[in-house]
Amino acid sequence: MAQVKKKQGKVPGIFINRRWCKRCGICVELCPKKVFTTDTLGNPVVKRPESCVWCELCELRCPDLALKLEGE
Amino acid sequence: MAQVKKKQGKVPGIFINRRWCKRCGICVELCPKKVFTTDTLGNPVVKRPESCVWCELCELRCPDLALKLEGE
Amino acid sequence: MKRIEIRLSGSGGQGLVLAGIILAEAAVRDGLNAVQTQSYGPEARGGASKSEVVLSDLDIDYPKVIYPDILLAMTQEACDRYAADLQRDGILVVDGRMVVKLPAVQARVYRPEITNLAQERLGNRVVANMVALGFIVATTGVVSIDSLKSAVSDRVPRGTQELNLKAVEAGITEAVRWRENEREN
Amino acid sequence: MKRIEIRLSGSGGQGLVLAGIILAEAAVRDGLNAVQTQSYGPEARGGASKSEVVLSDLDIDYPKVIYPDILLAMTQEACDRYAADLQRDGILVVDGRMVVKLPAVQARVYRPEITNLAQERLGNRVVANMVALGFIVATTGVVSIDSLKSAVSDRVPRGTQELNLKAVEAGITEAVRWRENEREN
Amino acid sequence: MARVNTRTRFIQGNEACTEGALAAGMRFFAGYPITPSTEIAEILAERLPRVGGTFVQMEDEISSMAAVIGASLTGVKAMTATSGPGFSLKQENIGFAAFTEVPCVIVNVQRKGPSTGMPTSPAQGDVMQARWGTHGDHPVIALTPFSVLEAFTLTVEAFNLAEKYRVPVILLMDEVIAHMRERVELPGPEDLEIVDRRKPAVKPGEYYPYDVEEEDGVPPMAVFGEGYRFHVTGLYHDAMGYPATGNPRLADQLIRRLVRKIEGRVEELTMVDEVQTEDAKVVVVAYGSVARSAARAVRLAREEGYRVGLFRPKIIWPFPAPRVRKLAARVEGLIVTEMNMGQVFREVERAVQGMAKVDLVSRVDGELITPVEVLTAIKEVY
Amino acid sequence: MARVNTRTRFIQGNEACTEGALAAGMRFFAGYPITPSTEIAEILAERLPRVGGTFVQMEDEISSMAAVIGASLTGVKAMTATSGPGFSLKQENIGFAAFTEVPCVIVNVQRKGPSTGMPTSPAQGDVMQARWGTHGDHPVIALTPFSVLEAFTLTVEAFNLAEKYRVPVILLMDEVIAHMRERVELPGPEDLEIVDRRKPAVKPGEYYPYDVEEEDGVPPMAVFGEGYRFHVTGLYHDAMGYPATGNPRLADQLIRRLVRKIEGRVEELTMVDEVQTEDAKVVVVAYGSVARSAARAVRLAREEGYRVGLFRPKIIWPFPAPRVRKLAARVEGLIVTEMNMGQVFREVERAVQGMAKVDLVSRVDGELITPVEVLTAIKEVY
Amino acid sequence: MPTLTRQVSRGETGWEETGGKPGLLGYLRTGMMPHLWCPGCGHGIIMGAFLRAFDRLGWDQDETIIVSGIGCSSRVTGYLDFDTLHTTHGRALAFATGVKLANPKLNVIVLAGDGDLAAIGGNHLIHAARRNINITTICFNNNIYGMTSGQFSPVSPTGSWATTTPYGSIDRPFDLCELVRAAGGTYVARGTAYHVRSLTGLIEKALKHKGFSFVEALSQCPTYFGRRNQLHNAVDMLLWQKEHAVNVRAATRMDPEDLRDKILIGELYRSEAPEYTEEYARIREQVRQKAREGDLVQ
Amino acid sequence: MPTLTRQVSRGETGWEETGGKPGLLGYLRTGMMPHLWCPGCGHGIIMGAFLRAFDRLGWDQDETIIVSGIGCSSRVTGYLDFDTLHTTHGRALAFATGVKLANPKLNVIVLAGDGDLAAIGGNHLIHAARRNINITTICFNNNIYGMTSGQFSPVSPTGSWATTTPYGSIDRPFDLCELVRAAGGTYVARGTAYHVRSLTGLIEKALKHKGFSFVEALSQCPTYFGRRNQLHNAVDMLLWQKEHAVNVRAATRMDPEDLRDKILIGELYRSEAPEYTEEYARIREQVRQKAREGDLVQ
Ligand SMILES: Cc1ncc(C[n+]2csc(CCOP(=O)(O)OP(=O)(O)O)c2C)c(N)n1
Ligand SMILES: Cc1ncc(C[n+]2csc(CCOP(=O)(O)OP(=O)(O)O)c2C)c(N)n1
Ligand code: SF4
Ligand code: SF4
Ligand code: SF4
Ligand code: SF4
Ligand code: SF4
Ligand code: SF4
Ligand SMILES: [Mg+2]
Ligand SMILES: [Mg+2]
Repeated sequence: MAQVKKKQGKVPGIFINRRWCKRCGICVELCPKKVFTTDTLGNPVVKRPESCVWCELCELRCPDLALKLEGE
Repeated sequence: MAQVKKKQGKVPGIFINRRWCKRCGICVELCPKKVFTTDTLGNPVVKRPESCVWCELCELRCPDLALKLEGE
Repeated sequence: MKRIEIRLSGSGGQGLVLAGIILAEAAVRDGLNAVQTQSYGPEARGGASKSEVVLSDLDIDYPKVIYPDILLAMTQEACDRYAADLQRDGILVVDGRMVVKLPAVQARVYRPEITNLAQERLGNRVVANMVALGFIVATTGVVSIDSLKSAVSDRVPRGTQELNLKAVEAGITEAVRWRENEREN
Repeated sequence: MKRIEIRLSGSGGQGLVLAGIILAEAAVRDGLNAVQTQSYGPEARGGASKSEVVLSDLDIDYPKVIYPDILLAMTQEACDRYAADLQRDGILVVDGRMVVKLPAVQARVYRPEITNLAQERLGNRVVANMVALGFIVATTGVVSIDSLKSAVSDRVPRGTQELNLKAVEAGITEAVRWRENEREN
Repeated sequence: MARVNTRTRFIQGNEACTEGALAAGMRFFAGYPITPSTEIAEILAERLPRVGGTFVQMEDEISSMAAVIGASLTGVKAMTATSGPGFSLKQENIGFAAFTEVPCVIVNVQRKGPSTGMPTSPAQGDVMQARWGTHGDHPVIALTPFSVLEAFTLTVEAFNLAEKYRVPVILLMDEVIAHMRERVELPGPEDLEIVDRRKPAVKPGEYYPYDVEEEDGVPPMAVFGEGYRFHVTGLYHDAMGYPATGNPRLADQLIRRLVRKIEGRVEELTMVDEVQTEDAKVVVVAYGSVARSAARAVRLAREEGYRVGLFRPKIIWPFPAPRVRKLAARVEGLIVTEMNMGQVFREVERAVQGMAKVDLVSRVDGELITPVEVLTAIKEVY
Repeated sequence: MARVNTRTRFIQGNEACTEGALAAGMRFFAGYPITPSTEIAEILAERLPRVGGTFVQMEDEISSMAAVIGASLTGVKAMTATSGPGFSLKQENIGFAAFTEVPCVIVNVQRKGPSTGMPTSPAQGDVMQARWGTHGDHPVIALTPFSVLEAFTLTVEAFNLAEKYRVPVILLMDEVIAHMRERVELPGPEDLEIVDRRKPAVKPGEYYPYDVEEEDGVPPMAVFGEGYRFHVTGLYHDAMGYPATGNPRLADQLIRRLVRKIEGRVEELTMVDEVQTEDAKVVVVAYGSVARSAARAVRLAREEGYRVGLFRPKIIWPFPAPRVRKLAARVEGLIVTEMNMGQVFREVERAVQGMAKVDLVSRVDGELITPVEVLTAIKEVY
Repeated sequence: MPTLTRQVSRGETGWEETGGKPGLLGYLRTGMMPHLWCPGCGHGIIMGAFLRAFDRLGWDQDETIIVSGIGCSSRVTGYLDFDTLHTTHGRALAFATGVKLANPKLNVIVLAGDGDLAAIGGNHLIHAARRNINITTICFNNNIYGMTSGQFSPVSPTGSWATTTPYGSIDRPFDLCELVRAAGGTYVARGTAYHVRSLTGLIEKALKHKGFSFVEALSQCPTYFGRRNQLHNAVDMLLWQKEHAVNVRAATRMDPEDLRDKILIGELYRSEAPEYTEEYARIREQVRQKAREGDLVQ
Repeated sequence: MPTLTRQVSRGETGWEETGGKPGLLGYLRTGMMPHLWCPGCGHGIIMGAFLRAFDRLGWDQDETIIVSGIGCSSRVTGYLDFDTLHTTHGRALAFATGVKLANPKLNVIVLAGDGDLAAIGGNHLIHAARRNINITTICFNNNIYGMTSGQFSPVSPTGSWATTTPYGSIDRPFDLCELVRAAGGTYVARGTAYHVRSLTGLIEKALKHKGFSFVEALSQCPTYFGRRNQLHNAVDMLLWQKEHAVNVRAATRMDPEDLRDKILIGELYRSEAPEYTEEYARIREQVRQKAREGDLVQ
């Protein structure tokens, strides 16, 4: 997936829709940069957005379409 | 079908069961040695048994199991 | 015209269903009501076959033939099976070669060698059904010969019209021959 | 013993069906008649879930619960939906953390933090159902604690007996705590 | 070719059925061959592409029924034809069509069952199956022609009812009618009333596919591909068409509306031909080809002075019970004649409620009941 | 394991059904999963190999039914289980089994239809389908349990009747009974009468597979692989089992024997539980899970002084019409309660012939009818 | 062979007069002969090939069950003096699966048509192949629905004429052998009525093969396929087979261009894989073993 | 997009609070979200991949019909803001065939499960492939019947555990891609939920392909398949996919031994063949042309 590059060094907005998210942990566990962590209830929390390489995999792999990357 | 040889030059008995035969003409037309002919009603008739090479194809191909070769 | 019941019987492949349809269609051309039915062998092919036609100038309710006024039997089997149903003083037409044992019925019996005629005069036994039609119509007058011919032209496969019409003619000729023979007797 | 109706409600995946079965089986061990039923979400998983138990020493005809004597509500949704059905002066057990808005019912209400207890004392919220069972049985005495425990041992998957029994114990302990609190009030 | 221009035709019931379907606007046929219905498929294979329609021979009857429903959802009038074994296989999807209110016509040319039975012999053994063949309560309309002409007119009617009420309509023919050739004068387009399903009057955003505003209980139906973006499901559904399986109240409303939509119209839907029943002491109830024998028997009996009449339902489902009941109130006996072990007989018995004697003349040997058999029964009962 | 040794069990209706089947000697199960019948397959997948039997999950319901018939022909007692949509699909082959007289048991756990409907909700909407689901007249037996214990005993009975009469027997459960867990004392082998099909007493050369010498109309049945070399066909057949489609007389004999074999035994086959009907003015007719609500309502009504009773058929087909008729002669009203739009209601109406008033309490929203609903109806009718 | 006696005694076979007597008589319900197939129908040739192959194996007729569906071809079960099962259309393999599973000791053979096996019955075909259950299936492939008078089937060639393709078929045909192989079948072969001797050999191998074996036997239907497709009689159709069939071994040496309108015959695929009823027997044994061990422990 | 408005107005989507808004919202009936699939269920990932592929093509949502069968996966039609048809179990392709034939201008897409398409629906799958009708089918393959709580499916690996294989499955699985290819499909590909990006590309190509296209999308059912097969959650299952999937191009360079327990992903087969509805249109045109000529002659 070489074509995916961090977009001009910018930090993306990572939005999680709590009403849709089912706390499956996929985004948390499979983010190559460990950008997420979980709170005590298991909700994904964006911890290190600055590490994000904007590979988009968290968004693409979220089974609930509950995660969205945004940036200018 | 090289293995099929005329059995010791003997003339086979070629029996046709008229109750089963439906006069399809397969034995007549496909006998390599033109052993059969038809009567006016279309029944197969054994005409040249002496030409028979005992290839058995008439028996094997008769759709009505109405034809039987026999010989000692 | 009162109700007339006609049964054409023989074996599968003799084209009796088509013959029945043509006969009925000819009647329709004559302005009659007509119903044609058939019974297949169990497997829709082979075996015994019969085709039935009911004609009337009134509405036709029950569509089947019970006591035929006219019975055609193209095989011995058909003749054995159906001859007893024949309406008293009805007309029985059998293929004179195929039906060797004639039943004891009170009917006018005709024995033209239908299949043979087809084979010999037309060179094709397949048109025996048309020979039979020509014979029956010419003998009984149930429908007009004109209507019969135009029904034949319409129903038989393209390219075979001529052959079939000739077969009808052969049947008519044979009927005339029989009639003359009758007179002579 | 007259007919007692118990409803365990919450959401799919909380193991309430199993809890109902165990409760009913405990009753059978006590020599009672018991019937357990459940209603699935539309898809046999997820969504609202309820498990119902009817106990009696007579034959049980109608198998469903209409006005529960005992209602367990593990979620706010379940509580909102079912609290109104509660038998007057019945017993309502809710998960104290999950159910924040208590309905106005004339009932004895208990609010143990069931899921929390499971997570904290047993390290696994999956056994919240067993905590709830322990609590309910200890509080209401509908079945004997011995029967409950042996039913638990029998029905839970091999290898998890210990964990589940501990969870039951935790529920019992919590019930005792509540009883003592009640006395103090 | 010439024949197409004239109205007088000498054709089979099966062929008349295809003519009726085409006249009604049917433009999609999916089927799987089976005796004695096959001619319908064969004729339509030839005719449909000529009129811009579609014929497809599917891999089986289940998929034929499915394809018909799919096609109907695109706004095309669609039909299938089969016989007993195939009719059994179509049942699950007939239930789907009934439940999702997709109009379509299923022709079942009845042959002698059960199972493979006697494929070329006539019967009327699928009457009850037409009503109860699929699981769960559901609405059904079934019509049954007694002549080649009716094979035409009732096929048109089948489409009209299907479109009007958004319901699968079954044309219950029997082998006699299907294969019998008869002189008919086919009505021309100007003599036919053709009904098309009501489309939504609203724009896509405002369309509730299963919302019944009209009094008739039949919601308007949008067409796939026109922007309505609606959902069709065999689950219990709400007015939006979305699954609502957790909602007993909606479930109750939906199924009762569906059944009422048809059963509630039994009087209006009653299509019966009554002949000489006014003064009759005994009335023969008959349908399909048997009605022809019955008609003859009644005529013969009248000639002999018996006061008998003929009651011939053209619609079998919903069964015209009210009309039968009315009749029962004024006659002494009813004789039901049918080529089965007594299926319409049961309905008549139920309708009559003991008010008149009900007898059965049944034949189950694959042969048409004869006029004499009916006549004999009339004389016995009289 | 321990539980197997003791008779007191706390089990589901579905599980009791598997226990009954195993106790009856069932050793072959073919099925396809469907809610709410799936537990039957799941349990048997585990149990059957332990007893030397065979479980197979087929590719669909059609093949499951086919495999069951194939297995039964090898002399093994065989069964399948399904629910509405699958039951619709099995119909063609159920007809084959009925016509070829191959004993087998079909469990249909009724859920709310039509179509996919409400898969987890109970209903009794397949009663008529059980009788009329396949094309052509044919014999059918259907039993309907009202408790977990009866799910056991009636499954045993289903096999016994299937074997005795060489007929497919349908066990019509409903979701409530199937999923309900209840304390039961399962009868042991010594308490059960197990019937096995009668084998031919003659040698292969002398065996006529469809020749009925016995008065009961049930021919003895040979086993595939034992040298009898017999033919089984869904075509009309003669005593030898060979196709006889051209023979109306044989066809008539065969189908009438098959139907009479079962319908002619309606009195003998009547299995009804009557409670307090002797002095009743009004009787509630109920079956399956609804009978539990009805039983309670009757008890409550009696407590309030109403003379009411309960009539609970355990056999639905052949419908115990003679018994209902007898009852109707001495009561004023009958109330049929069922989770459908009135299917047994129709049969009761027909049986009663106007002798008593017949009312219907029906619920079609996927919920069990409550005792109060029945009680209210009793009071209204009384 | 009392059954046979009974059969023969139902009527004369016609052989009495001739003095000859085919060796296959013992496998036939002679009372049902002559069969109902049309003159020249290839189904009779394939039935003969099957019986000769069976005969060569010397298997016990009484332990062999023959199952068919519905169609002209499927009528074959009526003629064969075995335990025979003539089922519903398309379901032969599903019935056969029940027979085989319930009594794996029986030889189970399915004989049915292309419509039966590949149209309505396609799913049972691929699933039987997938399971690799020890059933031999012979497809009587005449490229048409014969019984219902000539509609196209899923193996009718594109462009061919049938009553439901009045303008020539636009459907693409299955390669049934490919399909069965892809589904999991472990013996796959194709033969023709013309090449009846090799067909017999292929059937024999298929019968011997353990697992799901499939032989596509090209048949001819002069009545419906031939008539509409310029093949005027059975002989023409057999000659067509002769011209279009190429042995799979010969084909390897041929120019692909020359193979374009050809049909490969011979053994097309063969492999070994666990057989379904044996696997089930293994499960049964394993469970019982465990139960026995469990008993010891307790 | 009024339908959408209506959907959203049925309840808040949850996105309002976040400030974000996924580009796919316009394709969703947001009122039906969150969907009913379990946490971590792969079906949602595949649905997302489908929507992104569809979005890239820029096709008209209003001219696209989505058809499903019955199963967890088949519930997908309820979430998608298209004309959608949730049919009977196994029959999605048969319904879809009717839709496509009756109006070939519509894009017709079938989304369904392995049980739906390969067990009860297997026949419709191979026949749709045979016809090469222009329908794209995406199989949500989780190797299990999810909706009915975990029975094995015809693609469950031999030896795997399910409620109806308490002793491990003895059934051999289909290679669905092989099957569809052998049946006549002209575009065949396989992807996984893990490799979602490449899956999206495969779906896009499948949609663009003219003829029958099939994408087997490996999904995960943590609730039933995972739990019984030592894959404890969705993440474990995705990692299993990662480890076992090999791109078909990479595979050509690998040792066959190393490929033994691997699953090939990528575009597996592609060919050109006449498309069914186009062929039918041709017939229709030809017939009308003839009729016109006939008119002139008369
Ligand atoms: C469920 C069902 N559908 C359709 C039929 C009608 N039918 C009988 S045989 C047949 C096709 C037979 O074709 P094939 O299997 O190729 O056999 P053939 O006659 O060509 O030998 C059909 C469609 C039926 N009997 N049952
Ligand atoms: C005719 C019929 N048989 C069986 C069922 C029960 N059923 C519903 S979904 C399903 C299997 C679903 O499996 P799959 O297609 O793989 O979808 P998944 O749930 O795994 O996504 C079954 C057997 C049904 N609804 N209809
Ligand atoms: S885009 Fe990639 S790197 Fe960034 S958070 Fe998502 S998965 Fe992690
Ligand atoms: S992948 Fe999606 S559903 Fe799963 S935890 Fe992350 S945001 Fe929630
Ligand atoms: S055995 Fe061969 S050569 Fe002899 S008659 Fe038969 S076909 Fe001709
Ligand atoms: S091949 Fe057989 S049926 Fe045909 S003509 Fe010769 S003997 Fe008669
Ligand atoms: S119709 Fe064709 S397949 Fe059937 S028997 Fe005749 S030739 Fe054979
Ligand atoms: S049961 Fe399995 S397939 Fe169904 S929603 Fe849950 S995880 Fe997905
Ligand atoms: Mg064929
Ligand atoms: Mg699945």
